[in-house]
Amino acid sequence: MTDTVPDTTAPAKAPPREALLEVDHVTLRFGGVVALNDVDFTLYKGEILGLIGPNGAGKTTCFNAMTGVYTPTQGEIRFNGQRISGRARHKITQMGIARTFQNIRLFPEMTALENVMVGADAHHKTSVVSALFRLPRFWKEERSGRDRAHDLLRFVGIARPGELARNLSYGEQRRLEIARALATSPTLLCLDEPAAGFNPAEKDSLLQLIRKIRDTGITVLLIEHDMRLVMGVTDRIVVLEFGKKIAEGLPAEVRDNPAVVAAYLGVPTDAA
Amino acid sequence: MRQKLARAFGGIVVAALVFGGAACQAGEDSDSDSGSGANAACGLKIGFFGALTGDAAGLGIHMRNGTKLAIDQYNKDNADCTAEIVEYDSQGDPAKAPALATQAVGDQKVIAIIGPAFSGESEVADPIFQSGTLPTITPSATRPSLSTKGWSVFHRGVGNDESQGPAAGRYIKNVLKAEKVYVVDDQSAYGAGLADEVKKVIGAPAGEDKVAVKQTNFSAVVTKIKNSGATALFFGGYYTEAGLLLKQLKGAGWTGTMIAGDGVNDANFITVAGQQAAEGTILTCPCAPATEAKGTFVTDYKAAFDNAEPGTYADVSYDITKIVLEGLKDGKSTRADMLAWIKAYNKAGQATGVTYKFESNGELDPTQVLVWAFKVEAGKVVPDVEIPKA
Amino acid sequence: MNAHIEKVRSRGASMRARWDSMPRQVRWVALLALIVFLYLLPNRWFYINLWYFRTMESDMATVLFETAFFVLLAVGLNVVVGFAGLLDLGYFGFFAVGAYTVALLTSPESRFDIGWPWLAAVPAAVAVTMISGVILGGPTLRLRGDYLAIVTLGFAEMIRLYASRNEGIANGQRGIPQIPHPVPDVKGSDGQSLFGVVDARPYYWLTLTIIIFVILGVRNLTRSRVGRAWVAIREDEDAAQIMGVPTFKYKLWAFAIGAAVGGLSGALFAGKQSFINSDSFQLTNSILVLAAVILGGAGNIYGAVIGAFITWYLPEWVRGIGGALGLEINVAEYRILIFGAVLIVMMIFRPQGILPNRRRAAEFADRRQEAAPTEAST
Amino acid sequence: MDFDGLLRDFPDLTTTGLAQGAIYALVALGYTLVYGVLRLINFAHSEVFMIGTVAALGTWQALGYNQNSSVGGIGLILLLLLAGLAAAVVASTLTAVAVERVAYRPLRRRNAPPLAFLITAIGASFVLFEAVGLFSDNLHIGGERAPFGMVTVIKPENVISVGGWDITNTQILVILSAIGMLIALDTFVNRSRLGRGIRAVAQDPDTAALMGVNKDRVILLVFVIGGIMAGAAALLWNVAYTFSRFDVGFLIGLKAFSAAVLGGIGNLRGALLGGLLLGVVENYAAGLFGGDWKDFTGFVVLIVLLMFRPTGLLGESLGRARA
Repeated sequence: MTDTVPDTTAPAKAPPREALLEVDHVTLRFGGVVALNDVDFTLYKGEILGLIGPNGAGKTTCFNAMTGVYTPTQGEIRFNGQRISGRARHKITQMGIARTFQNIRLFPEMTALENVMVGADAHHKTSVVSALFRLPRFWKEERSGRDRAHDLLRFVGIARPGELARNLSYGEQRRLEIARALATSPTLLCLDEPAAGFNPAEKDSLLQLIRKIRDTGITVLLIEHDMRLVMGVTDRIVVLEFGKKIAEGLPAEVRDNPAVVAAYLGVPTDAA
Repeated sequence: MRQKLARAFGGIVVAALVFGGAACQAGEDSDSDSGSGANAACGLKIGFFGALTGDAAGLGIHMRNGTKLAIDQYNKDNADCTAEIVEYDSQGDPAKAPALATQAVGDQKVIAIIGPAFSGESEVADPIFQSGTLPTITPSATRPSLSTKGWSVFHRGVGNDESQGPAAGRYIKNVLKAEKVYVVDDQSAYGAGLADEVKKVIGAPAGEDKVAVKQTNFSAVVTKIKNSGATALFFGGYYTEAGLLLKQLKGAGWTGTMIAGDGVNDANFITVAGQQAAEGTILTCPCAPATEAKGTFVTDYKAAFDNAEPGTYADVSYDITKIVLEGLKDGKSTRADMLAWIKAYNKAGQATGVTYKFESNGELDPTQVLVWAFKVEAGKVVPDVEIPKA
Repeated sequence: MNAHIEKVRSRGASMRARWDSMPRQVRWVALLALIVFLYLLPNRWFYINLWYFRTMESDMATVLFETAFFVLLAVGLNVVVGFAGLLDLGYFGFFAVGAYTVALLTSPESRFDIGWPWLAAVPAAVAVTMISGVILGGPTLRLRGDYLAIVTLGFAEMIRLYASRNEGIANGQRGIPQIPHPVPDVKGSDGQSLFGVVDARPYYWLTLTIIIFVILGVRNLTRSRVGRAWVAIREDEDAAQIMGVPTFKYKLWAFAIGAAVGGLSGALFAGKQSFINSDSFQLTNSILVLAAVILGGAGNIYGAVIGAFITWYLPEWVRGIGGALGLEINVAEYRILIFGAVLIVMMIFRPQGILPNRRRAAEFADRRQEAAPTEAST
Repeated sequence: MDFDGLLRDFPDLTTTGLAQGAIYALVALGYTLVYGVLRLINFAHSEVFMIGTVAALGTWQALGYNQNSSVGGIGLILLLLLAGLAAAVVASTLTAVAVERVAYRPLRRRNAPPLAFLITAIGASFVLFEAVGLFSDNLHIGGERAPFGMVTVIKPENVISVGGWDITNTQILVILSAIGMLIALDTFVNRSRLGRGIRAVAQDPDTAALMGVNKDRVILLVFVIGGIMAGAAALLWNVAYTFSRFDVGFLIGLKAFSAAVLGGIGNLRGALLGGLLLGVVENYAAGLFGGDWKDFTGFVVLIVLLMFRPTGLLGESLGRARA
């Protein structure tokens, strides 16, 4: 449903690829604090983009602006050529942007399956009346939503769909968030530090999962601290520092960029 | 440790309930065949229907006490053939009334009801009493329309709003000769009813306002009364709000006279207002002064209830309970007989001095309704003057 | 202490597991037996055998009817508080709106004096309460939880304060008499109208039937997209919205549905009572319904039913306990004190309520599939 | 509508409204403090206030002063005020602490959901006011469920009279005391070490615990302060209105809670502002529309204000505003 015509107004300097999300010279101020300063980059369909930077660089702020939580003070963010800011957040989700949270925000008293079904409901049309009287549409959507939720749980590797979310292990909760986000049928999946608190083995399987997601045709935006993970999975990387973009390019380029080395790699990596 | 105790306690309670329940069953069975005496009807129950808990309990408890006193005295004199009080605590809430009224109707031993105390609950409960032909005498529900609904079981032991209100108005106009009168009511059916009747008599008041039952801060209305220059205030409502309003008025320097109805004619009024503030307040009551009729009621009441002053309608409850008790003494053991007894009754009550003679619609015979004005003097309510009929 | 609670909890859990694992037929039979029991309950020949469970000093059938409309209220409020997590402290306001709508439309003594039959006024009452829910909810549902609490409380108080005015259309404490009983044409065996003054049983049966339908409806909703949206909002409103839930719309629905059920309950009350005045809509009642829902277990329909049953029936039952135990003291006077203490003790021992809300979406389909992925994932 | 009356009575309505509002504010502080720290509407706080009024009244009666006594001499007045204050503060504080211990702490230990606290609070409230209602005659403060009259400690007298504007000594006492107590409390919370602990727990209980703040002690402290403020409010109430009853807390509690929300719940200065504002607005409404619209208008103002300022007049400052 978000199959809009490819954006023809994409910046000229862009490679001949289809832009999915454009962050167009965005500045964001909170009172006197400048959280984002003229940040400008583009996300292309089918890629995995890493957004990195030291603590407080504005990664999550940028991320929140991209998912519609904050409205930019200047500049704008376009998704498939449509402005994001000013739309209700659930509309943005229906446009095809899904996200996970840095600090897990599942619905703890719902089962794993129900958590995912909430995501799947984003595109359902069952009204209160048809739910009340169990009209055919209810059954159809309920069944398809349930099947889809089971598929997604299997996809991310959660074996207990009937378990309450709060009883799942930490790793399962992180993966459940991804499944829930995928259930909204996004074209863009934004992952906010999905590997936080993971051990190396878990990180590896997460890496596999992110690739698998990309292989289904979903564009992925990844915010991550763990450089190994970022370098291993992303196609391109954008680096922020103090709310400004200081570098953009292929992982190898970014790694060798002296500004990045100074700003980011010089800083001891986060304990997380 | 604690949970053990709790569990043990729970166990005891449950066991007590089980055995208590069983015992009660047994008790009920043996009770039922203890039969009637020679002349008097024995072992029957008189229901008291009114608020004993909740917001309105302050009024209800005194009426219950009046009824209880009458029954206790009867039982002392007739130890071999007693009557019993059953309390139906409606909390003054019409919503609670049907279950209790239906229960009373279903209990054949209940021969008459003293109550329902308020007009609202009467609207709901009286049709139920009517269907069980269970006679009622209310000591305090004064809404005039209650007697127009064709309930043969309905009797009212006091004059309704239409007797007391105009009398209070006449007192203000003819005795006090107050020029500027402020009228305040508490928006209750009783208070507003009285205030409306008063306004009809005195004409346009200097000002009027409304307060709410349970209101405690009357600063706004105090300001208005004070600045209106009124020399008299009629308050339609009950004693607590009256006492508070008067005290705050006097505190603000108002020097006029308050006139209020029998809902304020309660010892608690002086408690709330304090002697100094209450001094000179005029209280009307569709009853005769104690010195003329009350006999030993006040002293008996105080002796029975921890030296408490009998509150509003305690005397009425006492007297109308006596009507029923006399019927029992006379052997009226069925509701129909009791109803006929009440309808034919014609005697003066000991506590109120009112002659209880009911018209066919259940109203007190209007010629019997006397309205007296009382005055607060040195912390006591003393008779002032009988207010002549129009 | 805590170990004990864990034990209680696990006992509850194992009982539930046992119930869940029973064959479907057994569960249906048990449920059916319960429903039959409930329909039989107000008959004197039946409840007289329940010795100490029945009410001693108030009419059992009437108390059951009152309990039933209170249960209906709790089921409605449970949608708002239990499922959608919206703290509504003024739910009784909707009850009042429903009751007054019926009274105004039906009573010949109301200011409108249009004299509709009760049955026609019920849908109108439900519609009016639903609309009032939307009018109240529209501007205020964007407020955060605790602010919503005071707004709803204020709403209920405003309704009551307005109803207390003698000049208002609600007639104040003088009230509105002569509200017709439901369906006067349906006659009982004695030729009198089935819905009469004294016998509360028909009203109870009617209310019980309505409760069953409302529970079925609410259950359908909660086991659908709508219910998932409500619970998601309750658990984390921001996350729910980001997952595509139109939160405001569903909160408004919850509010409107809750209001409609409250109005329905009020309409039943007015039809039985045939007289209503401002005394019946005290703020305490709103708080009692809320207590019922939380006591039973917010978010669990059957919890709300049990909580409401306890909240209404227990004080009525306590009335008669003094006599039943042969005690001299008048227990009835202490019943509110006792009820308050019971609330504290219950919440300390079962903070989640008597029947904690369980997300029971683990229905058969899930259980079937639960085994499958383990094979698949290896 | 009575505009002329409102204009005529405007000065008096203002001062009496402020005096009433000052008492709302002191009670509101209890709601706001507990809310700021625990995110909990302490429904039993109205009863904490009520117990304070009853305790002061009982003390005065024990000293031999009842509603019919007249009090003269500054020394006696001070004695009665101090004795009443001590009794009210001690009783209110003990009640507040008891409520915390019996109704809240066990639930906190069990990580009960917030709604459970609401219910125990309601339960505690029922128990407290029913107990006073039922046993007041045994306590020799008045009949069962009866209203309690009491001694007029300070006879109201006009001390300032400008034109038609009379201000009485009791009004000045009530308003100044309330403002004084608020300033003291504000200073305490913002300046002292214990106050920092309160703010720390209000902002982030978990971090505060990590930083060595004893959460249980802070919570206890908050209930103690709330109790002291309610006790002080109870004394002022007794002085200004010379009346109590077992259910007197209910309405004041409702108003005080509204005032706390109006000012921004969790915000101490907001409680004062909200209280005073509610007091005068109600009085103006009573003057303009009549007494039957007094409470109604109070709620209308509250609801309308919340629509435009969803976190109250001054916002929430004790704790951070939640997202």
